[in-house]
Amino acid sequence: MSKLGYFPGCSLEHSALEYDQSSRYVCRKLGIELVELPDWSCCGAHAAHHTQHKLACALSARNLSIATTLGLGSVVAPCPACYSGLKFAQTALKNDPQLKEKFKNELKLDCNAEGKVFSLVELLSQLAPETLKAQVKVDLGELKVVAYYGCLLVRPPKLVQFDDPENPSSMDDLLTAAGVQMLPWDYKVQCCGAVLAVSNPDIQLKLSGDILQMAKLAGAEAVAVACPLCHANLDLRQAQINKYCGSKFKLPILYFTQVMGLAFGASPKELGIDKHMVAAGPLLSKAGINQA
Amino acid sequence: MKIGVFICHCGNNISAAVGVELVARHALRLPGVVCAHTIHHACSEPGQLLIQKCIREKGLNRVVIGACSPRVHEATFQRVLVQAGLNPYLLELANLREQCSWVHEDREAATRKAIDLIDMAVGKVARLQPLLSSKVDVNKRTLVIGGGIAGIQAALDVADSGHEVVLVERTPTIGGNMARMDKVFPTLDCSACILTPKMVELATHPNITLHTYSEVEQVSGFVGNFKVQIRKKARLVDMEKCTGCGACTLKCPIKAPAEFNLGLDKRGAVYIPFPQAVPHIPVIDKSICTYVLKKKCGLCQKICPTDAIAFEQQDEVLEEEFGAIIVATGYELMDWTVYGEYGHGKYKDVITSLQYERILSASGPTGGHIRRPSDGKEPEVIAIIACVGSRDAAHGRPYCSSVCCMYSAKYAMLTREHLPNSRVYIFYMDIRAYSKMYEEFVQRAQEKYGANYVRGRVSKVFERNGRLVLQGADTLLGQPVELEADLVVLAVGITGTASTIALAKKLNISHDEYGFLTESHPKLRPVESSTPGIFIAGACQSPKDIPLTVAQASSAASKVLGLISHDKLETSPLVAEVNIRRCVGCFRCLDVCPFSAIEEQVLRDGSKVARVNPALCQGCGLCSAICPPAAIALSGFTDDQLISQMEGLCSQNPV
Amino acid sequence: MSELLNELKEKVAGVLPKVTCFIGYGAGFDPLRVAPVFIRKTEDIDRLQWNRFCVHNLATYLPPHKYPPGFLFEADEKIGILLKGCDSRSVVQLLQEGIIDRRKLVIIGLPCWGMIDVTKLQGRIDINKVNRVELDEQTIMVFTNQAEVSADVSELLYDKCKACQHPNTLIYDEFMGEKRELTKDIEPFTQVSQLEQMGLSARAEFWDKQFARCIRCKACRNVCPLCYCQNQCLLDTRVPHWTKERVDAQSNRWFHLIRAFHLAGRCTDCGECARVCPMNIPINLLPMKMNQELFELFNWRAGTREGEKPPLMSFQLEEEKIS
Amino acid sequence: MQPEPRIIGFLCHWCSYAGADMAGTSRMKQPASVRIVRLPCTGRINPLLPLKALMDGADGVLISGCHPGDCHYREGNLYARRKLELLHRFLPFVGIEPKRLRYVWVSASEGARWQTIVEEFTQQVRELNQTLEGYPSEGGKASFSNEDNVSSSEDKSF
Repeated sequence: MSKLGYFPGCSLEHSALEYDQSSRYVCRKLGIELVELPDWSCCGAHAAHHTQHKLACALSARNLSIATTLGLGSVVAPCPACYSGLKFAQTALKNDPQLKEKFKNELKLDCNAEGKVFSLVELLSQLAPETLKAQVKVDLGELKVVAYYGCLLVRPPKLVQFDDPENPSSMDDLLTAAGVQMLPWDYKVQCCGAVLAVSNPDIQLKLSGDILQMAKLAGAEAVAVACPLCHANLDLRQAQINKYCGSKFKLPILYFTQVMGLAFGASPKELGIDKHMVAAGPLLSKAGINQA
Repeated sequence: MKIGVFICHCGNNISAAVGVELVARHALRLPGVVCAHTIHHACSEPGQLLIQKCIREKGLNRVVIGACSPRVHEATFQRVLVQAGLNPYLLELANLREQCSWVHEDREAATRKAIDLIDMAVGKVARLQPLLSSKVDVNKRTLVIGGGIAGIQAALDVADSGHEVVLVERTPTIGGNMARMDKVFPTLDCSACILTPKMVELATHPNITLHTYSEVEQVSGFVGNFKVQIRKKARLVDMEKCTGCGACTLKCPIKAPAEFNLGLDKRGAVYIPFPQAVPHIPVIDKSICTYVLKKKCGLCQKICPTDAIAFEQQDEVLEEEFGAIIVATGYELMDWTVYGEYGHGKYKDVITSLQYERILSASGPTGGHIRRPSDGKEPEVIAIIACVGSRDAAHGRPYCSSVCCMYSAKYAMLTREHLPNSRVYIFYMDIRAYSKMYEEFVQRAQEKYGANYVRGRVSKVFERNGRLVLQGADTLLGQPVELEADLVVLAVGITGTASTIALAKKLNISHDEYGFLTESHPKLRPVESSTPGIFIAGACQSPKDIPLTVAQASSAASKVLGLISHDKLETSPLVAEVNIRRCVGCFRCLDVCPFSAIEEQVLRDGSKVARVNPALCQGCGLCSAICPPAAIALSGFTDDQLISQMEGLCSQNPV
Repeated sequence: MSELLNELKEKVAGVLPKVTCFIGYGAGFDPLRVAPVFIRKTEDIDRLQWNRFCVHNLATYLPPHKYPPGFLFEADEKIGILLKGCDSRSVVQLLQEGIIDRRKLVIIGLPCWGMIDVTKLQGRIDINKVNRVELDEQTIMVFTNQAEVSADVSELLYDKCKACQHPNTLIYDEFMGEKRELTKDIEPFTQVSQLEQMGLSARAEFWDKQFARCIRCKACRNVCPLCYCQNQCLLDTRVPHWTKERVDAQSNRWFHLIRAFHLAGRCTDCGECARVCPMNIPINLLPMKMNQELFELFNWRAGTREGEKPPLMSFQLEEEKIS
Repeated sequence: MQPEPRIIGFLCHWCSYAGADMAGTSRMKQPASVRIVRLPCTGRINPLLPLKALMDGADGVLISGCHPGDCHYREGNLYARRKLELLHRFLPFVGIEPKRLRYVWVSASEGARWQTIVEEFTQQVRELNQTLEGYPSEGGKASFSNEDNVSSSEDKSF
């Protein structure tokens, strides 16, 4: 597990650069060597998924096959959509030897079906809490955070087979180990509206607004997320949400890796916290974190 | 050996595709065959008479009939043989219709096959032996397992006909789940009012012996002659001395969740499950009583006016014999806490349907006032979610629980009667109100009682500002809906019980993956189990409501009466038989027999051989397939008969 | 070897008061052969032998069904027996089948390094005129009046010994010597695999030729410790009429197939049937093939685990390896 | 033209025999190849029965019982499955083509399934007959009519 393939996906190269930065930081600290898959291609996102089963499989199979060629057993994808795509392809190939054979012969894709596809949350959950605790340098005990899992991290349960699909706790456990006060709440897996932000923004704004509202009610000062799209909907569009819902949220949305990074002693800048739309500055000051 | 072969035209059903005359001519050449005829309709009266005439005139001692499937007319033709004075088991049928003329178009090929089938039948019939049924005595006593409404009804029906019944109930009282209910659909009569008289009638019936707080430990024997061990668990209360005054239950300082009220309130370590319990005698919970555990307290003993507390009491095992057994072990609700979307059980005000029955009940923990468990307040908005653990393959419950639609409507009515200002919402998938007065009942709930029916599943229940929020979809409006409620009642699906499965193993009857007992035939033998003499009634067979349960219980009782009306039972002779001279006593047969029909028998020289109990043997033949020296043979399907049947085919030349 | 023999004699002297008879190996008709001995008196203990020729599976004398009472033993006799690892599998299987009573049995176990198949010397020397043998761990010297030959012991081992899986007695009351560790994994079914390299029809032809030579002496059956049906054997009866006494390739094949199926899941691969066959037909391969399949299907190896239910007498609703 | 192969079917009374009857009542046409021996249960099948059929010259043996879990006798077919799987794997070792033996599960309602199975298996056996591959006796043969097999007429003298 110390060395595995890393599939950043498109978001982590651009809009969610800070997720990439913080993920690499946390993994480095924990002794996990991430080998970025050379020449990785698009996971197909939900465009491929909605178009054709085989196409969606083939796109992800290509990335898995790169890992296999490099002799990397397992692959981690921080973005839940990428993770879902890879896991879906791997499961399809495992269950359908004919498809596997077809890919091998026609597309020259040779995927090792034995290795595991991890989401970053799942990967870090394999570590003993003591390993995490050993890295903690900064006390974040004052920080009250809710963990927001979104849809694809723990679902569909038959595919993912990780954590409770209705009331997950893995991210909470990770951040608790990092010393953060995690609050219980009921919107852990509620829909954020996802890409409806583009086609039907009113639906997304309502759904994301509900999530922020519940987080506020729970007493959260920040929301930890593990998905670039969730982050965009909750952070980038928070001003629009306020306008649409008539609310006044100023709730910082942080990647869970950023929160862990802070606990491990990284500066907010190193973790790209300054890149967010909702400023985390006041919160960090309150928690006593030097923002230099 | 004088074999007669009869080939049926079956109108032209067979002769259209098979050259029946050719087949008959061929049959005449076979060894042992003394006559071969074709008949237009072998099963008709002239056909039957012709066969009988041949048997008598030609002195036939074996008969082959090439006609339809033995599944259709084997019994008919067996009767023909009996009428002609032949043993009915000296008959072999060749299936020339269903498995030949109806499925083949090429006349030559069909005829060739028909000839083969006759060859095989003649080969086999030559080896058949006359078989006689044996007779066994029938014990007239009946055991009923389970004291819910099904068991009570069945026991009363059998006992009323003048036969002795023993009823065994696992819990300290009879009454079952029905005793928990408040009012019951579709007439909304009070459950206790119709059930408790029956409970009392049962307890006082001269033909019925009641063992509560007892379990069936071991069952052996067979139809007409079951031997059953019943464990009477120690109640620690002397049933002879106790007057049921209940003083002990008031004094007991220990508290535990009350099973009868499904944990909504507490009971003592010594308790009477509910006020109308039968027998109305307390029981001491040995797992929590401090006197039992540490020899401290003993308050109940001190207070008892009749000195009935008996800490020294021990379990007692009774051995009884019965002719028939009725299993009526009922159901339980599935464990709904697997539903994370409804909070895994963490919200106090998300309750099950049975818990709501107790809340509605005048004898329940709230005295019949609807108060929610968390803070005891009257709820304003009550939401009922149907099909929780029913029709849900994702949670391994694909079947319908068959009563939730109806009791959901009932809850709407009762709730509105109790709390006229309340609002009731029912989230449903479909409404299944199929029985007499049921659809009208649901209509009444909607029209007269203003129940709000929302078609759609609830995807999430969570707490917000101290109220429960239900999110879901109204699939008729095509919109997501959100409802704030004070109390959520889950119509939790019905499942078979683990204790029924354990009992099924003891009884050697089959059950399905959900713990429901399997009937012998889903349409034609609905109350017979897979083992003769054991019958099933009520919700242990499948989810069902009270009217159906009672009907099934009476049906099981009538089946029992049919059985015990005979003094002797005739058993099928198509059973396994041991040739004790050839048996070497390896007892592999005993190991594989699914019906425990094989036992050890010690011969005079001290050697042990197998013996088949013909009353238990069902004639599957597993034993004869595994016996190395072929000492055990299944009558009608012996090795020699099958070899001969195959050789009948393999050794003959095709035409 | 001689130390083990001395220890054996001591152990038997200790066991003999507890049993009425001890079954072991004694001298045979020449130095290359041993024969089973039944020791009932202390003075006979010196007749015991233990060397590299003790191939016989003595377990075959145990099933009371196999011999009528009084023929070998009375019904209630307690018996002592010397068992090699492979032979002890037969005893475990017999115990599993409930045919023998463990309480009436005292087992002396030992490690075995493999037995010498004297027929493998055939051609190099006349094995029926041997008058002296010199044997150490590695080499064997065999002498007749005219000739002498020396050979490597490891080459002369029985095929079953070369594929030995259980060098130490599996169940015993007393164990002599130090247990032998197997140094490497050995494929137990090599003999079967060799035959399977042939094509289907070649194999049919192979067996046709083999079975054509069978003279139906039934020595294979009589020596088998698990063929205990005695005179009730299916191969001897006409009711039901599964077989004929006629001796031809087809009937012989049928005869051996019936035996193979009767041993399915029970045969403990002791190889005695093939050893005693006067026509040298490798009949042990038929049950061995069954064993191979049963091992693959159900991880079953007869006589290696006490108390386990044999695969053909049990089932699972969902079979792991049968679709 | 080759004569139609002769296949012996061993069917349990409760499911598969009823399924074959159902194919008949639904007039589902099939090759006239299978001769059915009715048994109470596939559990009754001693592996020697199908083996003898093959040795005596049947072109194929088709065995069918209730689906696992549906046995009328609860578990007969589950024992049978193990025995038949072993037989199937054993056949090639003595030079008998294992494709001449097939065991299936057909319920009383699966007339159409029975029809398909008969068609498929007959075709499979026809193809084997063309190559004369894997006959139990030397040299193979086209039909067992001229076979001097184990069962001779002496069995028939009653």
